[in-house]
Amino acid sequence: MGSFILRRLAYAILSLALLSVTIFFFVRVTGDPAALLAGADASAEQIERLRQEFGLDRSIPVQLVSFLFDLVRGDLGRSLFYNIPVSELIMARLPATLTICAATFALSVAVGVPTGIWTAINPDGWLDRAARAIAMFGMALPSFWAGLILILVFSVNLNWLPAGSGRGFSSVILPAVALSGYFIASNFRITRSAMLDVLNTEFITLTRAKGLAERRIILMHALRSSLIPIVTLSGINLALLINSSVAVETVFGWPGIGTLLFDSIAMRDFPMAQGIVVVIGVFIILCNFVIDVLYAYIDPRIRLAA
Amino acid sequence: MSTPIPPHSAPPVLEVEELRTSLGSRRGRGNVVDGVSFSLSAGETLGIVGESGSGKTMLGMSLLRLLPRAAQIVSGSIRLDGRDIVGCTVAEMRDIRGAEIALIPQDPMVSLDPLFRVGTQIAETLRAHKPVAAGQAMSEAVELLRRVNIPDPELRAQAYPFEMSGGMRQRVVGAIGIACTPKVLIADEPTTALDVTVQAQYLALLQRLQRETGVALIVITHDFGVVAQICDRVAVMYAGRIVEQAEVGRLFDAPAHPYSRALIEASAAMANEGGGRRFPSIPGEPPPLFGRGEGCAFAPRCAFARDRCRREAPPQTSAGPAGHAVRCFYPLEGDAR
Amino acid sequence: MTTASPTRPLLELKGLGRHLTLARAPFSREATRTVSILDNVNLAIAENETVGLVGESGSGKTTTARIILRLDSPSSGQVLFSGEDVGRLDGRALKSYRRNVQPVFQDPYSSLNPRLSVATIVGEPLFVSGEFAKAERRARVLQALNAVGLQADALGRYPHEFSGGQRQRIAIARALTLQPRLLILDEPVSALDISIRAQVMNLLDELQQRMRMSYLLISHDLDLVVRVADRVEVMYLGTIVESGPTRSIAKERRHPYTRALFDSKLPAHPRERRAIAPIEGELASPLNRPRGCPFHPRCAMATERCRVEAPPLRADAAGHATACHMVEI
Amino acid sequence: MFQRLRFLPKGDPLASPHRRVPWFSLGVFAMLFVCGLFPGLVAPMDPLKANFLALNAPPLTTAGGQLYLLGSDHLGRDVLSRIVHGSSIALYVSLIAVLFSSVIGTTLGLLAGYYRGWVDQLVMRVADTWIALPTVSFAIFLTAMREPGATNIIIVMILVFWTRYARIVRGEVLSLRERDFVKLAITAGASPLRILFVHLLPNVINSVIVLATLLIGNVILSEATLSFLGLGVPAPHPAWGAMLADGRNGLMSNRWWATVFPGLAIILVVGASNVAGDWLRRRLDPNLRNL
Repeated sequence: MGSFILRRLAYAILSLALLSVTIFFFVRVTGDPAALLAGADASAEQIERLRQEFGLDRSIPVQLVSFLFDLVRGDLGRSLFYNIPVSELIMARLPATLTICAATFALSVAVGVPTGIWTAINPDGWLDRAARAIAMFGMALPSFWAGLILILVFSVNLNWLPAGSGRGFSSVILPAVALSGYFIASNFRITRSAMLDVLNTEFITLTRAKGLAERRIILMHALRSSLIPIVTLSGINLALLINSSVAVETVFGWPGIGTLLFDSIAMRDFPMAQGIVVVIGVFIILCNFVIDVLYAYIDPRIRLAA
Repeated sequence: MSTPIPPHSAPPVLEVEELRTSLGSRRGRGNVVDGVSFSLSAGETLGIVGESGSGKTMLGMSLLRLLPRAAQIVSGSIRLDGRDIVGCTVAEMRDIRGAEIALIPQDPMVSLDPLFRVGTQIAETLRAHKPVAAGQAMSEAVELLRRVNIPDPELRAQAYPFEMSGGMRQRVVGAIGIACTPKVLIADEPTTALDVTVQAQYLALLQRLQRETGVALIVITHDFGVVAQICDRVAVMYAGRIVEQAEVGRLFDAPAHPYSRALIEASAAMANEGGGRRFPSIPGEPPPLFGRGEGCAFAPRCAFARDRCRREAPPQTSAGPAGHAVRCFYPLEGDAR
Repeated sequence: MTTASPTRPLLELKGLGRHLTLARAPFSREATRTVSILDNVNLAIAENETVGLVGESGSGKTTTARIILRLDSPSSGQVLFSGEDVGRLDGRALKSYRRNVQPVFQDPYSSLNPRLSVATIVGEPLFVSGEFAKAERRARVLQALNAVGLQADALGRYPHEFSGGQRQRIAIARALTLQPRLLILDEPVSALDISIRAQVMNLLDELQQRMRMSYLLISHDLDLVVRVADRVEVMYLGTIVESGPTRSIAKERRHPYTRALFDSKLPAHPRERRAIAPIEGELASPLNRPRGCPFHPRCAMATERCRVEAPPLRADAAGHATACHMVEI
Repeated sequence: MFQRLRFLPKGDPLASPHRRVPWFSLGVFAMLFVCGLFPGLVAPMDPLKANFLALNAPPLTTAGGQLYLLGSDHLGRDVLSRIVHGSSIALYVSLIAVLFSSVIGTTLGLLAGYYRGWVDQLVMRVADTWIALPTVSFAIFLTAMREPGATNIIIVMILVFWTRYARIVRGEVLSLRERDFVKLAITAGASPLRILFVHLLPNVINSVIVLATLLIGNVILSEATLSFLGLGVPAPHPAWGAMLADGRNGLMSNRWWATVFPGLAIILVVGASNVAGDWLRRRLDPNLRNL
């Protein structure tokens, strides 16, 4: 088990390195970092000064090493607009984003997984048909549009829930619901199909031939095998969750890193945009590492055979 | 070696009558098991032989009432100790499976849950049918592993399936089969997944377990060698029907159905070291499930078929000594060789 | 049956060995291990001869076939075809080797590309060789299909329209198109039903007589090999433990493993039913290959010597060879 | 992460006993193509022409002799015509992104699966990193360095989505190359090129088609998100996401049509892509893993 986790950790670090290098070259291929740092209406002189100040006149390998070194120390540079370290800004905004992401995740698992299990046991019943139709709709639903419609119905017309942030739990509800449409549908579909797959395997036939109680067959044997694809999809969906949260945060004026990223464009605050993208990448890679550890926990073949 | 029990000397534990199982698909509906009848006494071994698509596996799953969703029993009865289990509720069936009728599945490599320890998978069978504590069930599981010749059973009970060889997994599945000392044990293709030298070991183990428990054994196989080695009686299946059933020696000596005879000749020739170069073979291919015609399903491949065979399906008739029955209008007589 | 000709054999394996180095997984505490899959395998096939290779899983029979077909390369030893080292062939010489040696594999479902028509599948060796015009390719494909009992209407159809037995016929037709001199038959009938098995074996026999091909028949089925082959090679854990004319092997069964194989045979008739005296122990795998004689942990006759020293394969005057310390030559 | 492919279910997620052709979804696709290629023929009015006599007209209003079927926006532009013209950009972005990513991803997946070894390691390590990139955040980052426009989202989509193809194709090739027909092709003397393109490609192409169909919806959704954030094609050219954003202010005073209808257009097209993809998967490739 130890060696498996160490190996996955090494892969995660490799992915992080690759990601940083990608971003580094992205910036240098698409534009002039000095010009970006100086802002839109800087003079050629200012740009040249910045180039020296930030060491952008050094050779590319040297710049890469110092870029990576800064990242390892957690130094993401200074925001041009706020003039404080980007990392401080991000740390201040991160909890808000994590709150709605966590709420969305909880909601999508709590609704999607049980529905998937139930419909896999009773395929082609009315609930199955209804759930599949709704899931098709959910998979196509743009979350920012769902957010607008929720505001229209529940804030503007019914006046039940706040359309903005800052009112504790009640203000989390609408953004989380708007975000979770897709993820509930996605969790439902993967659970249903994974369960159907497992229920067709021969080892489930043997559990039935042994005369085990249906509860035990479903919840112990079938669900445990199905957890692996469910967890896998959660990892892939993470990127989608972050995508959607940027737009949903702006709809609800939610003070997370999504709005921060959005604002950084309007303010031409290049270091901030870069810092946020790096943090998002790190977050996703870390989550995927956690998923790897979960695999090892669920499946002895991964735990012991590695 | 098991002592051959003459048919019907003891009251049968299992009586199957006119069992019919149909399977539906996009292309239509067909009977995968078509009017099958047989009975089986305690300690007796019945071989069900057939080629792929003959319905032998579906027959086994019908007896356990573990059919895939698209298939269902449409008529007939399965009486276990006199009680018709075709009419049993889902909950009643759950109590019967594993405890009274048990299964040893075909492929031990995929029949154990990869995520659970082997000991747990045996113990849970015991706990499903008997009021035993977890610890007690585990030590009984270890005992069962010892009975199926697994070395170091205490250690092996803690192993996961992927840590065991195919032969060992086959024995674990066997241990699950006999865990609750069932009345009927269905072994589906017990040897196909095994290497030659291990096959013989495993058949010997099955026979020993049968002797110890007095279980009635149904062996589903395509291999006449398995039949010759361990069965008391044989039923030959073709296209969902039992075309012939007889005491094992009788079937090998005087097969009455042209299909059984051709099959026995073909497999005997394979096993015969001398003999000419040519193997006796059966022309053509088995019929598809959907769109089987009116008459005898074997007629298109049969050297002896006449017009009547193509028009109507032959009923089951007696072919000599007690227990030898055949579905053929023109049964063969005399020695197979 | 033909007897092996005294002249140079068509195909010869000389001291063939194949080792695998199991890469150590990063961060794993296990040491790197070398696993021996084949160890000093010698074998010869004469013109128009059928040699049977029998063994259980892990015996290395499939690896041997892969090396002959140049799908794998040996760690030591050579494959000689008409006296030429197959491992060194390239260009035209390799092409000509490929057309002379063709395989038929076990699984008729995996042998045929489901997306290609029968005409393309059977015609591929001809097409790839680049030496035949379209009309001639078609004629040869038809000829090969007829030889295996299929008609011209099969040409435009796809594999899924055929049954297992018919697919195996198509696979054989494909192997025949270039008129090879040697067919490597890797479990050619084990996936088929009994009634179809006989059909395919009869077809192979007929083709051999007509086209004067040599066969290497690889199978776990002792009965089949003994029935069909002129010579038999018995393999266990990567080595040949017994080798010789079929008749002599079937009669004498000198090696304890050969004997065990014969003793494990299931009876052809219930009257031959016997108390099976199965050999003890688990089937070993190449991963935990025992030292000394590979068979000693399961052998009733094993002595101290068998545990330390691997017995060499020693032949008697009639060409019947055995690798066992306990067998007097 | 690529090893995980084998953990995903093989089954058909929404298997249904009926294999009806989804005419409705295919019809929506056809509409998308017709509208996207010839918006001028379909749209009743000029999408850019403001009409100050018909500001914020509710659906079914007639003004100046013209019927505003789906109402008009805050500049009096016809919502229906803008939706029709907005399909051009959706179609353009999704076709280009899907085409390039499928060609790149399929080729790299074929090579990685067939040659394995370091080629495989290289391709899959890079794919592992890039598959985890959130497209929208990365496109925003790109916009911070370049001018806003559809090209940004296309670049990011290709960078991210080729990995999907590469992973699926590689996984299939890994199992296909163990099939006997590949060995037979080698023993017939076939070149690697022939094996890759005659034997392997036809066996993975169905999965590629299914994935492409499913991804069209995904690309359209991402494009809409970006244009909603104001980072898509510049105004006044109509894009569905931007129309939604424009309609936001009206929403507070209950002028819902300028927001609701473009949203429905997105749902319709993305939903059609999902339904058609599922249907194709069922028809072409019941074993395609659920990605």
